[in-house]
Amino acid sequence: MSELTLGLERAGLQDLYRSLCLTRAAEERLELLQKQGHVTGGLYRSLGQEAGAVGAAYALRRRTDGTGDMLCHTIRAAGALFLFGGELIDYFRQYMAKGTSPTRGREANVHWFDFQKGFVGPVSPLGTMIEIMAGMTLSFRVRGEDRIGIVFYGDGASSTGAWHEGLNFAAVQRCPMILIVENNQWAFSTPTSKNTRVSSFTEKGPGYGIDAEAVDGTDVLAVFDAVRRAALQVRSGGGTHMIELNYFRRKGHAQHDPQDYVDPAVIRAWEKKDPLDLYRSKLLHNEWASEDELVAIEEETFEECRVAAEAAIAEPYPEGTEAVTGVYTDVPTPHPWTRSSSPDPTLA
Amino acid sequence: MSELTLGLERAGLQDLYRSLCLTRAAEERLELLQKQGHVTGGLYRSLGQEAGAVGAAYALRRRTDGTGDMLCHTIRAAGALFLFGGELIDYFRQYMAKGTSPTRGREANVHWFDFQKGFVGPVSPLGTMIEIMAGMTLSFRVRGEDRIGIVFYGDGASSTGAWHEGLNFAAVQRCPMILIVENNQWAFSTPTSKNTRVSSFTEKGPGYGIDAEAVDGTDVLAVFDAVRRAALQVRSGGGTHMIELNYFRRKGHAQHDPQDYVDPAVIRAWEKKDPLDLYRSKLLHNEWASEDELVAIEEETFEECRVAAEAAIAEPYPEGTEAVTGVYTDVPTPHPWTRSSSPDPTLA
Amino acid sequence: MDPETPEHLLKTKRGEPVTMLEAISEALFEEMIRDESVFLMGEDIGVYGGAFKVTRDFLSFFGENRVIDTPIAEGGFTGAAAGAAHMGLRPVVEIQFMDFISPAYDVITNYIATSNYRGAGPQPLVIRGPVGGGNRGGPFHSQNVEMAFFHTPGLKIVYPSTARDAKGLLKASIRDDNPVIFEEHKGLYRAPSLREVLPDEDYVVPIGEARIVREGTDITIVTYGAMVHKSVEAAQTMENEDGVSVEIVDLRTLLPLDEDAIVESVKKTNKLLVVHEDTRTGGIAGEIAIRVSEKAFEWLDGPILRVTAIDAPVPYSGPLEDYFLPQTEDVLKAARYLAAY
Amino acid sequence: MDPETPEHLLKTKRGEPVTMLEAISEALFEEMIRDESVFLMGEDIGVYGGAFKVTRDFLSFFGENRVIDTPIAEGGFTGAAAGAAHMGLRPVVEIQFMDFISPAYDVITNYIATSNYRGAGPQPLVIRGPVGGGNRGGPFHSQNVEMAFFHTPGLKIVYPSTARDAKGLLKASIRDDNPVIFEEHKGLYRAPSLREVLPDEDYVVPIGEARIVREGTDITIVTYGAMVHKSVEAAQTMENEDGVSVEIVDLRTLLPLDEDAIVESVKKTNKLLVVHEDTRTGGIAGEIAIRVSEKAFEWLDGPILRVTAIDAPVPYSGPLEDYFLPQTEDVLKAARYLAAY
Ligand SMILES: Cc1ncc(C[n+]2csc(CCOP(=O)(O)OP(=O)(O)O)c2C)c(N)n1
Ligand SMILES: Cc1ncc(C[n+]2csc(CCOP(=O)(O)OP(=O)(O)O)c2C)c(N)n1
Ligand SMILES: [Mg+2]
Ligand SMILES: [Mg+2]
Repeated sequence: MSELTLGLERAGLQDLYRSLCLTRAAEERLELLQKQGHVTGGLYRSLGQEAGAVGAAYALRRRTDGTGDMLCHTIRAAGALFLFGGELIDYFRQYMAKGTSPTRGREANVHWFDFQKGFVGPVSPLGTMIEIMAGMTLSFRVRGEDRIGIVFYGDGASSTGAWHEGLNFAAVQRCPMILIVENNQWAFSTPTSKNTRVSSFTEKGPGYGIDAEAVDGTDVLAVFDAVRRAALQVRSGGGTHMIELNYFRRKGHAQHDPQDYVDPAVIRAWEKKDPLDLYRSKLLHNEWASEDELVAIEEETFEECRVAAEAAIAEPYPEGTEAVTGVYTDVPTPHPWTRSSSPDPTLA
Repeated sequence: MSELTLGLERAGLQDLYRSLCLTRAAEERLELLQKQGHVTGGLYRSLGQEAGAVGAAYALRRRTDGTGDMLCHTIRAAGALFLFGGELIDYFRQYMAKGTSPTRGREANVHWFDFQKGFVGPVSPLGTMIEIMAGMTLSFRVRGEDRIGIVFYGDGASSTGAWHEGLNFAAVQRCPMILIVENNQWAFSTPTSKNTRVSSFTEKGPGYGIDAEAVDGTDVLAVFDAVRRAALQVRSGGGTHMIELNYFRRKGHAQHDPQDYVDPAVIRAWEKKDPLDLYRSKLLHNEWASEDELVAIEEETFEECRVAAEAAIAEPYPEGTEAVTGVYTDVPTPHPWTRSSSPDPTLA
Repeated sequence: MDPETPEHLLKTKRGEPVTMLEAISEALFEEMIRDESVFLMGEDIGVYGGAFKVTRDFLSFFGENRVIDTPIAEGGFTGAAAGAAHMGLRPVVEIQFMDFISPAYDVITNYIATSNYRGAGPQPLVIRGPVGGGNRGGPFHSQNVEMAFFHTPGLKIVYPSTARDAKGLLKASIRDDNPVIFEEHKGLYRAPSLREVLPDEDYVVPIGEARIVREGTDITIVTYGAMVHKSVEAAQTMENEDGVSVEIVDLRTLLPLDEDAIVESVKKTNKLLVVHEDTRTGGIAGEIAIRVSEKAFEWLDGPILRVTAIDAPVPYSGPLEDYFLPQTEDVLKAARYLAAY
Repeated sequence: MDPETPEHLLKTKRGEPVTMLEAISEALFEEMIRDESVFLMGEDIGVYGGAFKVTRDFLSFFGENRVIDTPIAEGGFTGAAAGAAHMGLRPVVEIQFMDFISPAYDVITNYIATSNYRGAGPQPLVIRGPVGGGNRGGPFHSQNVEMAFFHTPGLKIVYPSTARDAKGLLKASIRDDNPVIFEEHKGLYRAPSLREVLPDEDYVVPIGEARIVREGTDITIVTYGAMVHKSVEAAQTMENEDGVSVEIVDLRTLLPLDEDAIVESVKKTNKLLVVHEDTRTGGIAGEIAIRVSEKAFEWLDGPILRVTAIDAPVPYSGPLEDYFLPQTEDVLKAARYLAAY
């Protein structure tokens, strides 16, 4: 096969479309599951932002033996998970808090991990994961491994001290790390202008002495290209890098947020910049895929999600007593004596 | 009298020299006191940096009735304290941990406060005071007062999350605040290059959407002028501002640090940029002061320090039992029952 | 023309019952009316009215200078609150979920708590927000934060269990010249059983005074927050089924601790069970135990016991969280053990 | 050619006595030799060798990749340590003064402590640094930090009182797969009375095991860190002047607490005094008290008492700090009261 654009062949170009479709299908499936009462806790959409995670993840070295690049996603970057080998069913298990989920029901939604496959789930406190990824990539640098790390965060997270301390540490230590700023123009109900006075996050790059560029986050090929170029530079010792993705959060912060603080006209305008639609047209227009191929991808990803979700539904929740395991690697956590059959606390 | 330069008359120009001399004399007196065993805890010098604090403080509205500008100094900005009405004797009392000191012996060195006079002592954790000053100046903005605040911090403090969170908050909220970066090229034994990759802190301004400029921190008039202009802008609603002072820490981090990690040649080179010497020559050269006037100032400030220090020496340390007062404004802290005459803990 | 008071903030005026959440909103609203220096800061508290809608419609009523949407910087805006408090304002800071108070740990413990002692003057500010488990929030939306601050002299910590107390204690906190951490259990926010008609007057509930929820003679349960209600359930069962009389002390304020109320109750019942939702090791039960040991050892007719969450992060999945949290039957079992001792 | 081991790190090899500080340096050095994945991060630990010179000459020996001078960002570099630990390194982080651990409170309690539980795997890292008062360091250079972390499941906390324990416990901490907070009392660092000849072999002192400093029959003192030595002084006086036999338990590890050792001692002496340098309310004495109450109530012949610092920030001036800190005569008075009870 031959390269069509950006080093990608037909299969690769269609892979990207598959990933976009899978992301959207998985989230739409989740909404259905939530209506049916299968989802524990909040539900978050990446509608309109799918191309960011997909394009970026696709540009990295994805391996499953713990020797590839590392990626830390966010709630709006679920697509990256699947590209890094995260199983669809695990995605649903996580949202359903099943005992079979990667975190055995201890943690929510996309907060899961597979260091062999190379992905790192975030914790909730914003900013932290930049510190973590700085350390992961520091280890690559000091050991002379040619691996890199990429960490996603929203625009709002940039206000945190952790964001600053982590990014500055990485910059000074020349950690092979790329920070992706998912600038979707909102942090919950707060517009970006109330989190920062800059109009583009690229203005923050020079303050850390690192390169920064902005990309249209609805254009999966543009994202892929930008991250690919940055990865090349970072991998060859170029130090830390920042890429801002520009797009819009087309749903509320979470399912429970009607987003009535956003002008509906603006949302409608952004619907025209739907990353799936845009890329679909491009694939057809350039004849990188046929209508049939695309329909097949759409149907397959829909079906994969349906099947995975059904399977996850059938699985058990964890046993309550599981709650005590694994706090330490060695020290056991006691069960409450009031749950034991013994009436005596001293025997617990 | 008539203006000679930068809106300053002869008296003002000599005032600046007096402040420089006072700063240096006070610190040299401290060194003497320490050798004599009168100083509790560490001793810090601002040698070579005196013009930063003096020039900046002189450009502000200094009042003693709680309606003026606010200033938060650092250990290397003691000169600002005196200009803001801080008493020389209190400075010595603080270092000697006397019961008569402004903090009644609870806190060290320049960590003291007078909100009426408009100065705020720092706490040790670096970065914090930007958050505090952001809030102080926020209160000016929301109440429509035309006061401003100025906060000093070293180059190393810029790595802290508090620095970022405080500065970003101020920038977004358009707090009338000026951040002075005391870039003395070292943070303890760590060169600036290990705290940040930028060569000038002014590169950080745009990342916060604020104006930033750099000034020769050994030139008291240049500092005065820069802060005066910035203050004008900030006071009239221009938002937050950053000024970097460039100079060199010519002594160790504290008295106990022999600074053997610094090339002696570099220190010697900076001795030629002594802010007192430079300004003294300028005063004479421009005939803003006569040699006799300057000698008088030098002798007076030396003598003031001697007298204040002597007085402070004679004063008592606090009573140990004082340690329990003032933790809360209302709830009393109990004395240890083991110090009471009662043998019974239940009676304590 | 002044804007009109939003309807939903007039329930007490109209003699209608309010939830704990509404009681908190009323307290904030009335204090902001009473005292111009009171203002609010926090994430999404403006247009959105806060993640739990505690400050719904406050922005349009009070304007942008008194209801400030902040960047996501708990340390930064809590520190800014401290600075504003120095300048005569009385800030009330909302932490969206109290779990996210941790980035402000430094400024709270080192700056704010020590301010008066260091001679920098009082810090009249309140840091409030939702705490507690049972909502399937997982490790970062379910924490109780009292023990992060209980060991810091200079702070006060308040944790109400009823709508009435929440309103009265929040008012007291706002008027207090010391920094107050104010914990609101999100499981109680809208609990229908907690709806009550509040006095239509400006009342405060004093900080530092525990409340005897029910009197009893056989055993004392010291507790607070959501566990008050589980303890009452257990006590009722004990009364009905065992004929045992349980006294329940609701601490309401954790710091300073109302040692007198605890000791007095223990001297009456001679048995003490501490119940807290927070995890076990290093929980407040320890401090209560040693205070009672110091002051009422001779009165104890049995071990001081505790019912608490297990020593783990708060797990997400229902069965795990239910096992993690102390339940009514745990209280019952421990209280029965102690009563029979 | 490999650089030579610096002279001052060979004292034990040469059979010379070492201070606690030297013992700590030796532990770090030997662990870095033993295991390539061990590396150091912190402020001024490189050329300067650390504020207290614990890592003097390490940089020239191990190079820049294993001795990393960090920006002033305790949260950032502690978080980075966590990330490096995920990737198979074993970071030892120095906090210049442990008071400055507070900016890392968020990442330690929320990320590091919960990592294994959340399924992100173990976090083999050590966070170490100087703590404690008596040095006229004032409120921000004198704190004990154990109670900031004692309530966080997933962490271990170690606090040695002798050179031998410091070396053995630090080695154990570095080899532990769980995150360890390691507190070094700066008043003990160079105390001549603590100099001792250490075994010239690779020994570890296991985490979680208390040490009986002296056996006794009449009263138990549970303590740790600098207070071990004040307690021993008081015990000696009691023995000489009162004929009272005091058993002293040095906890060494605070989390997990060696409950068995405490309970066993109390069952023997029937009296318990807890002595800690940290402030009173919310100090570790509470947890110890309730554990003993739970497990050995029937054995207690007197109230559990405590001798601690007062509830205040650490004041700067000599007389204030001396009054603030628990002193030998305080231990003596409390122990005598208890012995006579
Ligand atoms: C330290 C911290 N404070 C508050 C929160 C609550 N919170 C969760 S997501 C969010 C908004 C995040 O906005 P942004 O970073 O722009 O990400 P987006 O949701 O837009 O993708 C907030 C405030 C948090 N997770 N962490
Ligand atoms: C959060 C925090 N970490 C560490 C320290 C210890 N410390 C005190 S001063 C200092 C160096 C400060 O350097 P810089 O900000 O450049 O100020 P300078 O001393 O050069 O004026 C350090 C690391 C501290 N005070 N606060
Ligand atoms: Mg966003
Ligand atoms: Mg500096």
